[in-house]
Amino acid sequence: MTIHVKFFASLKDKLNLEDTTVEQANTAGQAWDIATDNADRPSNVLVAINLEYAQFDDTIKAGDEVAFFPPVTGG
Amino acid sequence: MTIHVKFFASLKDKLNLEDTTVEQANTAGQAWDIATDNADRPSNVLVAINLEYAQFDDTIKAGDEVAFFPPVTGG
Amino acid sequence: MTAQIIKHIFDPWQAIAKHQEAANLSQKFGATATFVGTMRDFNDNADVSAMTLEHYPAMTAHYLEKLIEEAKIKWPLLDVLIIHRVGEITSSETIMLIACWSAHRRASLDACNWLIEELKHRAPFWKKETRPDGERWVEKNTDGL
Amino acid sequence: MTAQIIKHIFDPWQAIAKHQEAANLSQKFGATATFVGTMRDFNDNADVSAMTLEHYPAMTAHYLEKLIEEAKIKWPLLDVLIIHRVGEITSSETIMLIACWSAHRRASLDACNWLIEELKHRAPFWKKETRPDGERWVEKNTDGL
Repeated sequence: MTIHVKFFASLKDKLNLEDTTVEQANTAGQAWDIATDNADRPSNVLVAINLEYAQFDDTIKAGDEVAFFPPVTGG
Repeated sequence: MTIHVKFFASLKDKLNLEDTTVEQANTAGQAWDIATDNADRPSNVLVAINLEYAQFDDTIKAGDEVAFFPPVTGG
Repeated sequence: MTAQIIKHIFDPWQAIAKHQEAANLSQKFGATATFVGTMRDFNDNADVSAMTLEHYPAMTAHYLEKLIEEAKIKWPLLDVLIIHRVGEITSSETIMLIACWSAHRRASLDACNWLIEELKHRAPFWKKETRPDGERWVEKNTDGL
Repeated sequence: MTAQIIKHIFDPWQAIAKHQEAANLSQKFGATATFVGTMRDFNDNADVSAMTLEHYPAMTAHYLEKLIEEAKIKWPLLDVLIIHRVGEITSSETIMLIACWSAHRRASLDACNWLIEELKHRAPFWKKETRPDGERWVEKNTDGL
């Protein structure tokens, strides 16, 4: 299985990660751990699965897109 | 003493009165009675004395401008 | 801070843009909230082709200024523009606009919202509608729903 | 109902006027409420000369559409326009606009107010400010006060 993983904004800069893929992740949290090589997860990190806000322990399946980003600041 | 009395909108049409003056009125209500020749006062009539909302029993003095009008409908 | 009562047709978006430019607010304001009221061709289930807006000139001007002053006390506003038509108005013409400028969004949004309700309830304007069966004074404002 | 994410500078009042004309809403709408957010040259007590707005293209487009759909369920809206900039923005440029059209005032006012707060809290955009001491990501949105 392949999961697409994206990072945005300050998180992208801090982790020096933007687009990557992981294999064998069952939850968004596992995708974070694998993609970031077990980096600490800041408490305010948000996660989206397939363009919808989700939780870190939500399950993911092959082909899903998981995104991690800091609080949004548009408008 | 001279009190200036004005009527607006549907009240002006109904009473066929627009600008007039009355003498010897001590309150806005008396100005109504004299100016309209004791016409019935619809329950929703508003009154302003010198451009400020007022009550019918508020006192008036020489030179005051008293206006009577229906509920406002601008905006 | 400006309140205008006008008899001629006007474009609300041009009026806002022009006022904003003239007011030289650049780089100070971060938020603009506006409300524009437009003449519809029906009201209260009847066709309305035109209307006439009557006002009490001295009191109307006084009340628009008073509302702006009260809004400035309640919120940190950088500028306010109110323009209200009087006289003959035909379908799809702009009746009035309120625009509020502030540094942050809540002041402009809350003030604009407050100003339209206060204007509706306190500013002396009266609408007379032209309907197929003749002219009719609007008896009271709706609750906006 | 339109949501646009754009990279170029735009005039919010012209955009609203143009959209309104193209939407052919004439004689149906009686109320238009708008909110425009503009880049200020200071934030959080520091000089900010420019900023970069990053977004998550697919999710941002999805969320703007979703917010409009939710607003349409909550209020009887005739039309909604949202335009939001991304990329480089300099001082006094428009960042975003929301415009809501309805028959009566409360729907447009309440929807506009709701949409700006929801957009601020849910739409994936991130601001990076250029300050005298370098670039800095804005950590969280203010409460608008």
